[in-house]
Amino acid sequence: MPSPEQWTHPEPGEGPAAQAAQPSREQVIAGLRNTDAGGAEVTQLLTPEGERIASPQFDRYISDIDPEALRGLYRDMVLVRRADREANAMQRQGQLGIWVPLLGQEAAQVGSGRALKPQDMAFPSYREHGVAYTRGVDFKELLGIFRCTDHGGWDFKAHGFHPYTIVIGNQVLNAAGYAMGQKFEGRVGNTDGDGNPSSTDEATIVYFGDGATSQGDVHEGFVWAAVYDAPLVFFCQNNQWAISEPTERQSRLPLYQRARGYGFPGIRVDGNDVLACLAVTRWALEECRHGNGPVLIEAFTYRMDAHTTTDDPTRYRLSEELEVWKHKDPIERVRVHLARNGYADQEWFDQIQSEADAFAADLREFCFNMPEPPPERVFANVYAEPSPVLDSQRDEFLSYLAGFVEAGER
Amino acid sequence: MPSPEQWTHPEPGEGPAAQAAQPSREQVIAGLRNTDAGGAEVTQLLTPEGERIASPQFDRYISDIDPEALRGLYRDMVLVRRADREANAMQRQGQLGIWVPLLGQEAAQVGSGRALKPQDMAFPSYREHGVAYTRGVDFKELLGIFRCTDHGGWDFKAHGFHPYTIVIGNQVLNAAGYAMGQKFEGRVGNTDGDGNPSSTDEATIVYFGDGATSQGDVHEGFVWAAVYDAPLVFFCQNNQWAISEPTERQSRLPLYQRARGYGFPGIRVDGNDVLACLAVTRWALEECRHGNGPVLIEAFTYRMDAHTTTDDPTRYRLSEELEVWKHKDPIERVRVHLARNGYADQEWFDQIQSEADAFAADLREFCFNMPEPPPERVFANVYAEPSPVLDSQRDEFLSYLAGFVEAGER
Amino acid sequence: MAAPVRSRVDGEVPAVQKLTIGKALNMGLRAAMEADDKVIILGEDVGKLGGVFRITDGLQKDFGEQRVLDTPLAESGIIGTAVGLAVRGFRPVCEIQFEGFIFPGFDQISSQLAKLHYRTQGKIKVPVVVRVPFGGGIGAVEHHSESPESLFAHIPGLKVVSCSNPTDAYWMIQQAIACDDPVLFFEPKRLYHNGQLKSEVDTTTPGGPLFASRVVREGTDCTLVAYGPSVKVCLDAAAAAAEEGRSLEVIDLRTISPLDLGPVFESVRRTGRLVAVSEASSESSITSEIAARVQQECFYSLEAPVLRATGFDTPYPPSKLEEHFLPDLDRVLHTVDRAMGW
Amino acid sequence: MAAPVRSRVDGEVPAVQKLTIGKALNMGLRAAMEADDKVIILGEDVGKLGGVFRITDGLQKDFGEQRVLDTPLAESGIIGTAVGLAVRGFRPVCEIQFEGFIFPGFDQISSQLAKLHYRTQGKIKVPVVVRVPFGGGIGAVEHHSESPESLFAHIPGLKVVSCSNPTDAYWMIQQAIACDDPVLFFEPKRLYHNGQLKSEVDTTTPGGPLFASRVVREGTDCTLVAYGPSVKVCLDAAAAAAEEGRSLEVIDLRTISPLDLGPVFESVRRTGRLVAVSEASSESSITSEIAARVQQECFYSLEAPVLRATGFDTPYPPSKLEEHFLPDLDRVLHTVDRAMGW
Ligand SMILES: Cc1ncc(C[n+]2csc(CCOP(=O)(O)OP(=O)(O)O)c2C)c(N)n1
Ligand SMILES: Cc1ncc(C[n+]2csc(CCOP(=O)(O)OP(=O)(O)O)c2C)c(N)n1
Ligand SMILES: [Mg+2]
Ligand SMILES: [Mg+2]
Repeated sequence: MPSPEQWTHPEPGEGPAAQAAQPSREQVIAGLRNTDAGGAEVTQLLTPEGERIASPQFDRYISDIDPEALRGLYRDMVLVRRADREANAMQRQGQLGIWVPLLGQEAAQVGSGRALKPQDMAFPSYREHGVAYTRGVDFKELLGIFRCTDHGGWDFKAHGFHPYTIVIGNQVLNAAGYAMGQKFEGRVGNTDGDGNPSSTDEATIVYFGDGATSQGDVHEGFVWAAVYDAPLVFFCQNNQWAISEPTERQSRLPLYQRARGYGFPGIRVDGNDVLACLAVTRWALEECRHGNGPVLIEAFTYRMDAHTTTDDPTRYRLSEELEVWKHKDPIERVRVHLARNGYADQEWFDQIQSEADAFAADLREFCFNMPEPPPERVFANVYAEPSPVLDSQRDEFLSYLAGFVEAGER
Repeated sequence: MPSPEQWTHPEPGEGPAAQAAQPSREQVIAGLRNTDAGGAEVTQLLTPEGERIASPQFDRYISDIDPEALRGLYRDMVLVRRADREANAMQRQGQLGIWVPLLGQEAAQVGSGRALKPQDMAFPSYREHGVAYTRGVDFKELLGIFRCTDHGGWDFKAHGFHPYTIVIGNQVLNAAGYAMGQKFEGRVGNTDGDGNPSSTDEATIVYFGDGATSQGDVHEGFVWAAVYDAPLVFFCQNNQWAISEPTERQSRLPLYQRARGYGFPGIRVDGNDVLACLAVTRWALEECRHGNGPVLIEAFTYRMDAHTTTDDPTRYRLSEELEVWKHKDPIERVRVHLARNGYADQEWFDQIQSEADAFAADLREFCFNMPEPPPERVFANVYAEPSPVLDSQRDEFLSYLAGFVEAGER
Repeated sequence: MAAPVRSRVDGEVPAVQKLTIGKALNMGLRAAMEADDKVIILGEDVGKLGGVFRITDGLQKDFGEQRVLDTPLAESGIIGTAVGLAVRGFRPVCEIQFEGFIFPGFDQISSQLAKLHYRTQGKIKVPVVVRVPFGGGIGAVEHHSESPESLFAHIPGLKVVSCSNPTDAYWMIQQAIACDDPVLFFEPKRLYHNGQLKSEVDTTTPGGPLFASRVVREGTDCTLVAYGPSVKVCLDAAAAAAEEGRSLEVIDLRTISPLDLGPVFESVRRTGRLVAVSEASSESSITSEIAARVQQECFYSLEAPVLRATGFDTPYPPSKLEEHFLPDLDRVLHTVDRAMGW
Repeated sequence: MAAPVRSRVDGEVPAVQKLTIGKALNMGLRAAMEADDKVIILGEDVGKLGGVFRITDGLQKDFGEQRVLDTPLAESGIIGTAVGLAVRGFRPVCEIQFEGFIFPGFDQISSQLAKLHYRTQGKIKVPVVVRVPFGGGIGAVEHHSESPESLFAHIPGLKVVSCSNPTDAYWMIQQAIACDDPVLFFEPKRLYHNGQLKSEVDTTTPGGPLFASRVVREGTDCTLVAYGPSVKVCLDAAAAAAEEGRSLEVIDLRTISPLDLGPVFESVRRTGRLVAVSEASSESSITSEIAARVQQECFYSLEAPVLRATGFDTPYPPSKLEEHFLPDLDRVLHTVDRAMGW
C-alpha cells in the first residue's frame, strides 16, 4: 500500500518540502494570542494549576463527581491518550494508512462524552476517538478506518455513536434530523410520575471543528435545530487550527458567539478542563431534553499534534505555541488536583499508567493481526436490496480473479 | 407556449386547487403580528402617516433630500409600481410566461438602489425590478426573462447591475467575491487630496429574501465578507413570506440579528419607508467604502401580491393581512408628506400618473413586439471559445430544421 | 426490512379511479403515509400550499405538521436532515421544488445518502425518497426545466426511477418509499396535470416491480427506449409511424439506476435498431450508457448503431426556444429514419 | 479575450528541466501568475502550507496573501467567490483539496460557473479554473480517491481536462488559466510526485492545444483510450502486451469535455477495437459516452464492441481493496483479450 506520506514527500531532501515557508509574524501572534484569549468569557472549573474554581451556575451539574468519579475521568483521558499515541506510532510503522491524532483534546472529548446518557446519540466528525471510547466503542473498532480495511463498522445504534463523517459539516445536518426525530417521537420535555423531568428523555450531540463553522451545512444545522427546537448540542472543538489555517480565517468573532445570530445559547468552555466540559455539556443536554432546543458549546482547546499523520505543522506554526499550550494540558491539571488533594497517590498513577500500556499493547496486537478484507467486499452493501447490474459486475470480477488463482498468479 | 398556470390548475373547478387548505390560526396571528413587529427596533424616518421623524444617526445621510429630490423618489416608485402592474397584467394576457411582482417593495428597492453610486455594483435576486430601474436598466430589458426569450441581457458592467439570479442564495457568494475584488484592487478606504474619503471608492450591494437566509450560501457569504472585510452590503428584503412560508419557518430571531454571530453590524429598517432605506443604505455603503467590511440590512416590508403569477396566496394567508399592510403603503406615505407640506400639488401628482401610464403603455407596446429568438440561439454562447462537439450538434440541427423548411412544414 | 406496500382494501376509496399523474402521486403518497406512520414529507411549501405543483395537497391538513414539514429554504438542509431522520427510523420523502434546485443538496446526496449504507457495511439503512419534478416543456424561466437524472445515475448507492403514467405514479411512489435504499424519484412535471394522460388506476393491486423496465408498445422495425416525459413522445411517435406503416417498439425504462436493459436487449435482438430518447444533454448520460451497453450486448444484432434523440449539450435555453431543445415527435421520427437508413 | 500563455524567455529558469507532475504544476501556476497579475489562487491551505500536496508551494510567499488566499473552509464559498472575482476581472484558480470535497461546491459550479456566460449571451465571462486532485491508489481514507469527472462532463458550459505527464501539466494548467471558459482541471494525484514519471519539460515552447487528444503510443491491434492516471496504466499495459507480440495504440484523451474523439475514430478505423479505461464508475460516464460515439462513428469498422475497463459501480472501497477496484494493467490486458477474442 502506498503510504500517504508520498503525497507530499517525493524524494527525501528535495521536493517541495525543502521550500517550506515559515509562519508569518501575524500567525505566530495569532497563535499565542489564543493562549489567553477566552479568558473572561471562558467557563473553567479546574485551572491549569489544578485548582477547583467554584461556579454558581455549573457546580450543580457535577455534584456527583466525587474523587472516585474524578479518578475515573483521569483514567479515561490517560487511556485515550495512550491509545492515540499508540495508533500514531503504528501509523509511523506502516500499520495504519493514516492517523488523526486527538492529542490535547482529551478533556473536551471525555468530558462531553461522559455527559451523555445511554439513550443519547452522538454524531462525531473524524477525530472523536475519545468520545467513541466514552460511548463504549472499542478503540479496536476504530482502526479499520485508518488501516483502510473498512469505513467504520461498530454498532451505531447500540452505542449511540454515529459513523465518523469526513466531509466537513455533513454530520451536523444529519444530527439535526436525528434530533428532530427524537422530538417528533415525543422524547423531550416529559415528566415522570413525580413531575420531575423524565430520565428517559433524549438528546443528540454533534461534534465539529473550528474550520467546519464556515460550511453551509453547519449553518443550516443551526437554522433547522433552532426552528424545530431540536434537542441538539452543537459541540465545536475549537482546536485553533483547521489544518494550516488559524481560526481568524474563519471568523471575526469567538465562535460561540455565532449562536447569537440564531437565537439559542452559545457558551465557551475551557476545552482542556474535563470538569467544565462535563458540566457545561450536561447543562446543555438538559436544556435540550427539556425541549428548549439547541445549544452551542465552543470548547476552547488545542491540537497538540499534527492535523493528521500526513501533515507537517512546522510549515505553519511555531513550536513555541505548543509549548504554551503544554502548560494547559488537560490531563496534567487533573493529576495535580488529584495528587494535591490526596485523592490519588503515586501507586495509583503508576497503576493507571500500566493499565494504559496494556491497553495500548492490546491495541497494537489487534492491529497487527487485522485480516485483509476479501475482494467481494468491494461489492457488498452498496444497496440494501439487490441490484442486478452490480451483481453481474461482481460475478464477472470474481471469476476474473479466480482465473488468476487457477493460473497460480495471485 | 404552455402557460405555467397549467402547472397547478389542470381543469377548472376540479383538480387539486379545489382542496385548498385555509391558513392556520397560528399563521394568521404570525402574519398580523408582523404588522407591528419591528416597532422598537426598526429605523423609520417617515411614518405611514407621512410624518418625518428626526434621527440623530441617520438624518445626515439624507441632508441632500430636498423636496425636489423627494418628488424624484416618489416618481421613481410610482413608475416602478405602474410598470410592475403592467407586466403583471401582461402575464395574465399570456404575453409573459411568468411575472414576479414587487408590489409593496418599491421603497426598499428604490431607496436602496438610489443610495448607490455609479461605480458601485448591485447583485439582485429575481424580484429587484425597482433596483434595476435605479441602475438605469430599462424595464424593457427585463422582459426577455419573463417572456422567456432570453435569460437576461442588459449591459451588466455599464449599469453596475448583475444578472438576475434565481437559485436562492447563489448571488450572495458571487457578490462577496466581487466585493473582495474591489478591496484587492484598492478601491476602499482611500482619501482624496484633502484627506476626505475618496469619492471613487466602491462598494457592492446584494439583494436576497427572508427565505434565502436559511441557505448555506448566504452564511458563507457572511463568513467570507467578514473575514476579508469585503465592502458588501447584505440587503435582505424581509417581505414576510418565502412563497407560502412565513419568516418563522426560517428563524427564531429577527433576521437583522443574524449579523451578531459574525461580528458585523446588522440593522432593521422600515422597508416601506423610502427615506429610511435610502439613509440606512447610504450609511452602510459608507461603512463599506471606508474599509470596515460588511453590513446587514433587513428591510422590513411586505409582498403585497402573489409570490409570482403562478402562486395563489389565498391558500396560505388571509386577505386581512394585506389590508393591514395597505396602511403602510410605501408610496402613499410619501404622497401624503409631499401634499401636506405643500411640496407637490394635485396637478403634479396627475402629471406623474400620466407619465407612469405612458411608461407602462410604452412597455406594453414593446412587449407585444418582441421578436422570437432564432433557433441557433439555443447553441450560442455556451462557451466563450469554440467547442467542436457543440458546433457539429448545431450544424446538424440547423440542417435538420432546414429540411422542414424545404419541405414547407415549418 | 422494507415497509410493506399495502393493497388497498379498506373500501373507502374506489378501487379503480381515473387519475392524472399528479393526482395519482398525491394519492400514492397518502396511501404510503397511511400504511406507515414513519413516512414523513419534507420540503419547501409542501404543507399549507401543497407544493407548487400541489402534489402534496391536503396531506398536511390530514397528517399534521409533524408529518408534512414546511422546511426552511435550503436543500442541503432538507436532504441532510432527512438522512438523520432515516437513521432515527423514519422514512422521509423529500420534495425538491424544481430539479434545478437539487444542486445545493448534491453533497448530502452523494456523500451521505448514497454512501451511508456502504460505509456501515449495511448497518445503517437510509430509506429516503427524493422527489424531483423534472424536465421541460412548461414555458418556465431558467432552472425550472432541466433533466439532471444522469448525474445521480452515475453515483453508486442511489437508485433512480421515473414514472410516465398514472398507474406507475401511484404504485411506484409507494414502492420507492417502501424500498430500503435511497431512491431519487423523477416526476415528469409537464405531465402532472395533463388530462390526456388521465387513466384508470387500479388502487387495489400493485403494478409490477419497481426496478423493471417495460415494453409499452410492441413493434418490429425499430426500438425506442425512453423514460419519464419522453415516453409519451415515443408513444406518439410510434402511433404516427404506424400510420406510415412503420412498426416501432417502445420501452419505458422506469428504472434508470439500476438499469434494467434485459427487455431492451431482447427487443433490439428482434428489431436490430435502437433509438434512445431523453430530454437530458447527451454527453456522459443515461443514453450514453444505454448505447454503450447495447452495442456490447447486441453487437451482432445491430443493423445500425444505437442513435440518440436528446437535449443538446447546452444549458436549457430560454423556454421560447425549448421546442427546439426538446426531442419531439419529429426529431424522434427523424432519428428513426436515420437508423432505418443506415 | 483570453490571457496570453507566454513562452518563457526570461532566462531565469532553465529552458528544459526534469520535473515531476507536481512540480510542473507548481511551476506552471507560477508562470501563469507572473504572466498576468489578475491570476489569483484560492483554496484551503494553499498559502502557508502550499496545499496538502504542495502544488502551490512557495506561491503565497512570493505573490502575497492577496494573490494566494487561504480561504474559509467551504467549497461553495470558494467557487462562489471565485465566480464573483471573475466577474470583477480576475482569473481565479481554485484548489479543491480532494475531489471528494467538490460536492458542496456543486451548485455554484452547475448553476453559476457553467451558466453565467450562456445566461448573459456572452456578456460575462467566467475564466475560473477549478483544480481537482482526483483518483485513487494512494491508500487513503474515504472521499480521497474518487473520480467524479463524468459529472462535470455532463454539465454544459464547463470544460473538463486532465493531464497525465509533466509537460502537459506545465502547459495545460497555463492554457486552462488563459482560457476564457470555466475549466475543471483534474490532476492525477497519485502521480504528483512519482519519480518514474519525472521527465524533461521544455518551458519555452507551449505544447499542443489544450482541447485536443493525442496518440501517445502507436499500435495496430487494438486501441486504448484513457486520461489522467489511467494513461500510465495503459502505457504500461501496451509495453507488456508488446512483449507478447501484441501491438496496442494508446490515446491520451487530455480533454474530457469537449471530447476530441477524432484521433480515436481514426485509430479505431485502423485497429477495429477499442478499450476505454477510467477509474470512474462506468454507469453514465465518460467511457459510456466514448462507447456511444465510437459505435456510431465507426459502426462498420468495429470488429468487437467497445469494451470498458473501469472502476465498478460501487462507492470507492476501503483502500485496502482499491487494487481490485482500480483498472490495473492486468484488467486492461484482460479486457483487450476479450476484445481480441470477440
Ligand atoms: C468538505 C470538506 N472540505 C475539505 C476537507 C479536507 N479537510 C479535512 S479536515 C480539514 C480541516 C478541518 O478543520 P476543523 O474543522 O477545525 O477540524 P479539526 O481537523 O481541526 O478537528 C479539511 C480542510 C474535508 N474533509 N471536507
Ligand atoms: C435553491 C432554490 N431552492 C428553491 C427555489 C424555489 N423558490 C423560488 S423563490 C422561493 C422563495 C424565496 O423566498 P424569499 O427568499 O423570502 O424571497 P422572496 O421571493 O420572498 O422575495 C423559492 C423556494 C429556488 N429558486 N432556489
Ligand atoms: Mg480545528
Ligand atoms: Mg420573502
